[in-house]
Amino acid sequence: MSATDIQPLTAKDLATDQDVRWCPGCGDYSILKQMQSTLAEAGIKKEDTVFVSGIGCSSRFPYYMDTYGIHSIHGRATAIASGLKATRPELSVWVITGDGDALSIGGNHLIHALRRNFDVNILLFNNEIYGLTKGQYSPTSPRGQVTKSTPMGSLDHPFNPLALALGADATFVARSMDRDPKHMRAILQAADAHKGTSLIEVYQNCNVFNDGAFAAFTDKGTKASNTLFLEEGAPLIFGHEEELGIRLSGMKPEVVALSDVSKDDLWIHDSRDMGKAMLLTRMFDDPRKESALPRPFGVFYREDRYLYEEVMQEQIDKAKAVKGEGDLDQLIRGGHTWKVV
Amino acid sequence: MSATDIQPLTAKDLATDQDVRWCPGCGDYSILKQMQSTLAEAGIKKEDTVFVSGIGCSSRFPYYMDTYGIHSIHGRATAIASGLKATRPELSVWVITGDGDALSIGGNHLIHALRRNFDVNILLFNNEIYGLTKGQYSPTSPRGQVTKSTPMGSLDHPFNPLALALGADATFVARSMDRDPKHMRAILQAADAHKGTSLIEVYQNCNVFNDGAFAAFTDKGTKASNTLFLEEGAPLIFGHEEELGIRLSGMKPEVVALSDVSKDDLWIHDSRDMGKAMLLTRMFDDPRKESALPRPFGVFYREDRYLYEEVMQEQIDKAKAVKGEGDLDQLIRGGHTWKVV
Amino acid sequence: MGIVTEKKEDVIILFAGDSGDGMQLTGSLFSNTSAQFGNDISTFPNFPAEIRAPQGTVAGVSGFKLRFASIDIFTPGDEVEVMVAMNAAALKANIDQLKVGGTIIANSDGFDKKNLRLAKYDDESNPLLDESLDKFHLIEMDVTKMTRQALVDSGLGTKEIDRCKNMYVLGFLYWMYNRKLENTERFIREKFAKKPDIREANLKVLKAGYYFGDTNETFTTRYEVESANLPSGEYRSIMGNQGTALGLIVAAQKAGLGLFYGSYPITPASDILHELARHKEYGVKTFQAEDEIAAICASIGASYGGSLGVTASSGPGIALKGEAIGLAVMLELPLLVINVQRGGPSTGLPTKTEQSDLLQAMHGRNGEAPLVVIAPSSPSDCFETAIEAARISLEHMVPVMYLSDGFIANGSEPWKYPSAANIPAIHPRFADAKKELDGGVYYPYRRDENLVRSWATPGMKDLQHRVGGLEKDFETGNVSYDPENHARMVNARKQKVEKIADHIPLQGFEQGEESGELLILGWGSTSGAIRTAVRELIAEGHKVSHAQIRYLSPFPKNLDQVVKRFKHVLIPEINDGQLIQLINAKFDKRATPLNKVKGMPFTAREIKEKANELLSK
Amino acid sequence: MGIVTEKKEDVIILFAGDSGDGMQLTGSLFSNTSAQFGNDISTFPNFPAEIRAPQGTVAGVSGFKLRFASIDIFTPGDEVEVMVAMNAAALKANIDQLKVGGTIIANSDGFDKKNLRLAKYDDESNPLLDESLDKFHLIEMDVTKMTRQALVDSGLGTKEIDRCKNMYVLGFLYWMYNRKLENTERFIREKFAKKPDIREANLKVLKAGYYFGDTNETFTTRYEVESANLPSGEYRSIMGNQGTALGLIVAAQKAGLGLFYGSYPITPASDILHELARHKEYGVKTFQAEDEIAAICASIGASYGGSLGVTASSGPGIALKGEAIGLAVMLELPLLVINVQRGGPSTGLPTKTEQSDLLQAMHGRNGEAPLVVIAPSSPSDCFETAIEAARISLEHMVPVMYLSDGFIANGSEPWKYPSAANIPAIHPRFADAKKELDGGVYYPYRRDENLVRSWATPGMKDLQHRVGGLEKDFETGNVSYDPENHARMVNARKQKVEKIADHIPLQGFEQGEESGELLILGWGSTSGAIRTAVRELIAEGHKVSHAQIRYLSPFPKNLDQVVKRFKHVLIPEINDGQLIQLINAKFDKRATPLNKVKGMPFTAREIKEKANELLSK
Ligand SMILES: Cc1ncc(C[n+]2csc(CCOP(=O)(O)OP(=O)(O)O)c2C)c(N)n1
Ligand SMILES: Cc1ncc(C[n+]2csc(CCOP(=O)(O)OP(=O)(O)O)c2C)c(N)n1
Ligand code: SF4
Ligand code: SF4
Ligand SMILES: [Mg+2]
Ligand SMILES: [Mg+2]
Repeated sequence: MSATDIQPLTAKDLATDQDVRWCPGCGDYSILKQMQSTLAEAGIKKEDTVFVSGIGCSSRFPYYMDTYGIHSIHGRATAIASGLKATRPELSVWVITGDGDALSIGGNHLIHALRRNFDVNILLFNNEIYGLTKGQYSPTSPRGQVTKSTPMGSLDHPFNPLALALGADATFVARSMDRDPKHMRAILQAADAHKGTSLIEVYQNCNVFNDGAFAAFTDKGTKASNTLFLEEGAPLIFGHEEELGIRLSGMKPEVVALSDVSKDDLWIHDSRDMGKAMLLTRMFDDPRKESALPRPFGVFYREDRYLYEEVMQEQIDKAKAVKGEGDLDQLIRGGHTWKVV
Repeated sequence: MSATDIQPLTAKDLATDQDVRWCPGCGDYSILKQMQSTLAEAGIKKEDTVFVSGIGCSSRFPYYMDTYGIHSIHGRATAIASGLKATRPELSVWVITGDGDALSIGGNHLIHALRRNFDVNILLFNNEIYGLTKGQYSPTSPRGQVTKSTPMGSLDHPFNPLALALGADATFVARSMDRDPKHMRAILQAADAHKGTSLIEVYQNCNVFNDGAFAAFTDKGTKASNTLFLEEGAPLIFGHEEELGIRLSGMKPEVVALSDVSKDDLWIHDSRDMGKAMLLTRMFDDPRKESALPRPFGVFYREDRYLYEEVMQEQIDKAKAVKGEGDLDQLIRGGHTWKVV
Repeated sequence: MGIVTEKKEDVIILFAGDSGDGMQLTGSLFSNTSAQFGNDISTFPNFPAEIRAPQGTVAGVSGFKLRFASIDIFTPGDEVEVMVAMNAAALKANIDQLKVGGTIIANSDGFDKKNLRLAKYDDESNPLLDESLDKFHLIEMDVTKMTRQALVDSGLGTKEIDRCKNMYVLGFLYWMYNRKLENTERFIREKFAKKPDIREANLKVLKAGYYFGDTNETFTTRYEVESANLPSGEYRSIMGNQGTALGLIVAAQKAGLGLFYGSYPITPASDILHELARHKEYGVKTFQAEDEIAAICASIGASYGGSLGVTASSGPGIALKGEAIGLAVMLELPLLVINVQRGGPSTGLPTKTEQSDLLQAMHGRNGEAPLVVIAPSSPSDCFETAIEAARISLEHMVPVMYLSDGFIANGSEPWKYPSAANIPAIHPRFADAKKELDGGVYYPYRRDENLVRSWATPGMKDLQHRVGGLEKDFETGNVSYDPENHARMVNARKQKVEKIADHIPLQGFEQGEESGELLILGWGSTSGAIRTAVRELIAEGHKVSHAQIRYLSPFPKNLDQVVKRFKHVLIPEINDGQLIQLINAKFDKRATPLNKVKGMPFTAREIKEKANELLSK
Repeated sequence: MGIVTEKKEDVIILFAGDSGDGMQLTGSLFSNTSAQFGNDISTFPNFPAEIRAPQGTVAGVSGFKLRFASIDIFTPGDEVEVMVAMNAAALKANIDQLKVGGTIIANSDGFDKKNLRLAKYDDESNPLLDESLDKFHLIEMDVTKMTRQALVDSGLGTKEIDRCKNMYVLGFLYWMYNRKLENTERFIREKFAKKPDIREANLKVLKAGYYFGDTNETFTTRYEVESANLPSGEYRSIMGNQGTALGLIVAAQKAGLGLFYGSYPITPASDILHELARHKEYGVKTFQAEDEIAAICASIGASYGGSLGVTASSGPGIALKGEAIGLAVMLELPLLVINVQRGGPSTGLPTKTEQSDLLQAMHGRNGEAPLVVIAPSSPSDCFETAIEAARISLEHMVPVMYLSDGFIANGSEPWKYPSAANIPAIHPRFADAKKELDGGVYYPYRRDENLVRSWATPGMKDLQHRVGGLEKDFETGNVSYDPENHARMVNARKQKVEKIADHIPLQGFEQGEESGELLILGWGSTSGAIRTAVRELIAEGHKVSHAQIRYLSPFPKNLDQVVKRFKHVLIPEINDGQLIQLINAKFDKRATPLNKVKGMPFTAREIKEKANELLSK
């Protein structure tokens, strides 16, 4: 019971009257839940929050949040969010998208949004498949994946989404997973706190068309040895007994046993070091591979950069300061007029 | 005179009957010239060579090459080239594009082409402006650039094209400039030799709408101190008297005087080291800045990766090997039939 | 106590259950058996829009409508005679399709409290218990219980056991309609060859369902639907998207070309991609592009390279291709653009059918950019029409828009398939240096008597040339800003399309005389419903005819004459009136629209009613 | 020897030279002086498609056509009376526009060997020397030489000196037409305020040209074009794109909204972006997006946020927006889509004008997606029409397509501009929680008597709601796959657009009676040419009327009546016949087309000829 008479917002308050229409067991449920509780905790104003999505299973998300929302067209959510944020800087704007929506048809809008750096949070549900269209491979599907459209295996070398985001000069790049609610919430909070465009890649299980795509990272048995959870200022340590670490030899990360190497010699995570962040994104081995490096989760990179919507407004303020509030008659008259009598 | 009665191909043979319609003094002329002499030297077959372009001043290029050519629509040249190369692997396919054509409207097709790795050469004429439409800023224009569409200066944080290309898992990434014919030809040869998609960014002067954008790198007086020409296996050295070098301290490149530092301690260029390549792309300082790092030119990165058109054909061969050459009647009949008498 | 066997001409069964209940499979197995037996059949699946809407809810119901008859039929029909309802939601979602006196076969286990609640039956009243179903013939059976009993000692887990439920229902229906089990048994043996226990379980339950009919006293009548007298020959059953895919492969081979299919997945067009990807041994290259624009552009690149370039999409995906289609019009290259239409506008109703993209096909790009528009009228017609589209595109160097829709794309029918040898060859208009070169110069835009330019592909010596989207000189193809040349080229592109009318059949009639009271003029997937309606109208003595337009641009040369000869012209469309705009703009005859925009095909009755209204005028 | 002064009613001058010769500036300076003096004027620039085509070549010629008169005029006119040719190419490119007996002012220096070769005069024969120009009045002057002489001791380099050449010509023409120099002198002083030497040079050369006429014996006649009796008031000269930009700013302010303009550069639409970007003090936010799709989507986002969202493009850029326009139709949000039409199809003729995107505007997206289409008819009309488009979009929650074209976009005319106070306010249909909430629930798709839904924007408490591209429930706006609901929504979207006909003026007449022999029915930029033709036809005693359609969707309610009352209806279009398809499809009256697809506007003569042909029937 809070002292004030305003009830604190609960996750439930953020749900809508619509039945959630994802397949039973879909990873999307957990992400929705974490979002609702994170925003409730943050005590947002519903009416000042907008969820914009494209098309895909993941993009149904806005229907389940009792905020403002647009379930737009395939791949364009980032573009729509840009126009919204440019004109309504005070709103909290979230983009919900999938690996197909964001990286296939929406790839161009994504990279441009990242470089422009509006203060928008982008959640990329990566299930390495086209779910809504019933299972074709996506730009993140590993090569050779057998799907409806690739009965003999996919040919494409997949994107490394976070490497692409850094290449596009993103100012906040992170990764989380549907199966780790606590971590998800922490990352959502960090993204929300970041001033600028945040890209969060969420590993999400599509249990109908691509079940277990991330099992190596999410299953109890294998998680500890295949994942590396990044913590600011802390050394890169992983393993069931936290017995392993990552050391940088020149520019190559290597796994070392803490039995032989002291923690002080390990790679210390600094999310403001672009060079290191680039190397982290390249820790992208297939976990089944011998001596695969663990897959990093957490905030890879963050950078402070001016917000597009702010400098846009500044030019307007400056123009007004210099020329004065626009006067319509002056506008219509223009420079050169004459009288006819 | 060659012994055989076939005359060796000359640059002239590659010209068409069309007047070249670029502005007098445009950097495009030199690029055209280098292309013609490089291909003539290589002794290509005109009929087996195709130039595909989008829209822009640069994209007029195909009209001036007496090969097959498509002057297509804005931003789509890479997509068109993909379909052409997928079906005609034996052809030599070149894409000609601009900073707007490739990175603005065509950004998505570019990054997907790079990851798929068809054996296509992409020449990106970067003049940091939209030339054909008479001078609006482009995705590579530096922030604050005053253009027709940005009288108070552009707001956008520009792309770093080569960083983006690496982020998209390109297998060949290089930079050259219109004002250095020798270097241009060398890079064109290297790109042509590379099996896979080559991206060459060419700094090209638009003397009408963005004159001098690259003067710091191309002018006699400043070139030596602002540019760094990469040579495989050689230390990174630059300066008027080659008196300066680049050393890596951890992951930070720093300028050192060869008077104090021996060449052996310098960064040795290895175009197969992705980590180093990423750092090279980030040597992107404004040359007017105090203690700016020099801008690298040459081949930043190369990697051997399977060609999309090859694995595509392999699946077809395999299917034929397993199921035998397709028989139309069998196809039409399908699995399950019955007789009506 | 004896069992009566009653003859029937025409039966419509609807299999309805949860997405997980395997109703699609059950339906197609019954279809195959009936087809094999010699019935004419027509089927129509109806999936939920969500991948897997919540189990037990109405949104999650998946249905398969099967019509089989001893007469020939052209649609899945209107009112359902027998409905299988595996749970309460299935009943609720479909009950109003069932005709009065129709039979409901209900899986009582699917009507427990939980299912009733999920199906949102108010205060959980159970329709099986109250009087709400009195006007129907209700057959209840606890399929789950009986399936489990049948498999007690199968050693399978309940989950696997319950997956056999649909076989029990199928078996029972086979009994009810006097069908043999062989066909289905063969299928089961093949499908589960590697899983003997599953195989045996399914076979056992199938039989159990059949014997249930035999042994259970309560069923006193069985039905018999004799074989239809279809024209004799070899048959198979085919779905529209499948027919389109096969047609494309055949067309490419008949033209001696490679087939390149550039596409981006979208419902309901995706299945064409899936089908083509399975036939690589025919040299088919399928390319899943990053978006629809890349897909069509890649196909244009392939066409420039000398392949048959094809791209396909639906709904919003086609809207995205407008600019590139314009380029293809300008380049005058062969290109097939397949539009499997769905409910619009925007994302609209992805899994529902509609014919609302006709005017977009005609005008959906900038400038004067005429192309060929052609539409298949049934699942099997997709095969022929796809070949025809390719022929026109390759022989006339022009992009062709092919307008299928969700109804025929997913529907199926028996198909008396042709032999490959009887399909005529296609003759692409390839350039030949010997012929084409004039004083050593190649003129890529010189035209033959059909205004068709020649197709010079990379690798052809001395024919190097440049094409592009800017207006071109009438002969050299070089960029030209000359006013007269522009007018000339705009006209040439139009005339080229119009001249194709000399190379397509005149408009014929599906049924009826060449003149009369009423012409029902359709296009695309409305054919079956119109045909059924017209057959009945003629039988009732009306002077009614049916013409179905396959060639929408250009129109057959005689279409003007065709419409003139009737007092009334009725144009039924699954849209808000599009073909009728073209007809009214072009011909003096004023036609009457009949429009339906519900994401559903016409029923024959709807068309008949409107026809009678006009006839009584 | 005395100098005669001859009165003229109507003069057409064409300034033609190399892109570098400053003809555009020269032309507009003469225009301003004439306008200021009180003439009615109409101008039409004609640039080369290349940025800077090779100097001296025909492709590099830049022309500025100026018509000024003491009568009121509506077009830049047909035949040129005086042509300035700064070089051989300029002469060659434009000579056939010059009327017999017309005057050529040729810069002899531009006819040297090099220039003749570049202009591709065969065997370099010099037209100034041979007889080819005999039927014209040729005035030769070595402008270069005389300019250099005038500036010998200016201390400027030759390059700078030669840049003043155009002032010499201008000065001479001012003499020829009895114009004062003040205006131009003021302009020069302002422009070169910071460069005194350049300023003085220009002033000096301007005078030199003027005095040349005075002193040179050979010129015995001067001309005088008296001021036209335009309605009295304050005037300015305005170009179409400028008018559109100003209209948008005014509309946003009159609606009390921010203006968001999302666009991607393209010719000829870009100048609207450039103009708007210069007026940030009016709170205008311009966004140069990565492509046309992002541009319109950003504008949709801005509209959802409560701004006036506007996007613009031309040619292929509009084709790319089809899908997103469909979304806007579905969302029922305000949105302006501006199409400055150019020659098509595909990339077509970027710098030439055309009206060939009307049917794309009507049908260029998937599904049944009706919207409002509106077209300005002259440079100054762009201002009013832009405001009208915004009003409809904001008050009826519907996307509006605004069809301008290259001709009016770059053309200019004197404009008796209004005072802001006299422009009525616009009333957006904002939601109001007090009114909208029903039992605490907001129904975003409930409609008022005009079928308009309310506009709830983020920040409005208790009105949170979700919109999207899937079909929606008629009231709640939730996703609905219900067949009846779909039919209802398709109809509602159509009716909403049709009801707008109740809120727009009835179709009126520009000239002529409400009935008669011939109605010339135009839309958009053909207005001026039609008006001129009709004025003459009426003067010649014909029963001809002129109606210009601004509202193309929905049509004015009385349009049917308007066309009915004439024996003939002639529809001139700068396309292959598009409006006529809409008219013929909708009304029983059969109209006659007059089409021109040369990238050029109609001449009044072309329209008159066709009209006479019909009248003599
Ligand atoms: C323009 C357009 N093209 C294609 C589609 C079909 N489509 C809908 S969602 C989707 C991809 C879904 O994959 P993803 O973005 O990964 O989302 P997921 O369903 O996996 O969550 C596609 C191809 C569409 N709706 N619109
Ligand atoms: C679909 C489409 N959008 C926009 C344009 C207009 N346009 C033509 S070229 C161009 C950009 C040119 O810039 P760049 O690609 O850098 O080429 P450059 O002219 O600088 O060589 C634009 C916006 C077009 N032709 N088509
Ligand atoms: S298809 Fe996959 S991603 Fe989509 S809802 Fe089902 S499980 Fe989730
Ligand atoms: S505008 Fe610039 S890029 Fe284009 S041709 Fe002229 S100089 Fe070259
Ligand atoms: Mg996905
Ligand atoms: Mg450029």
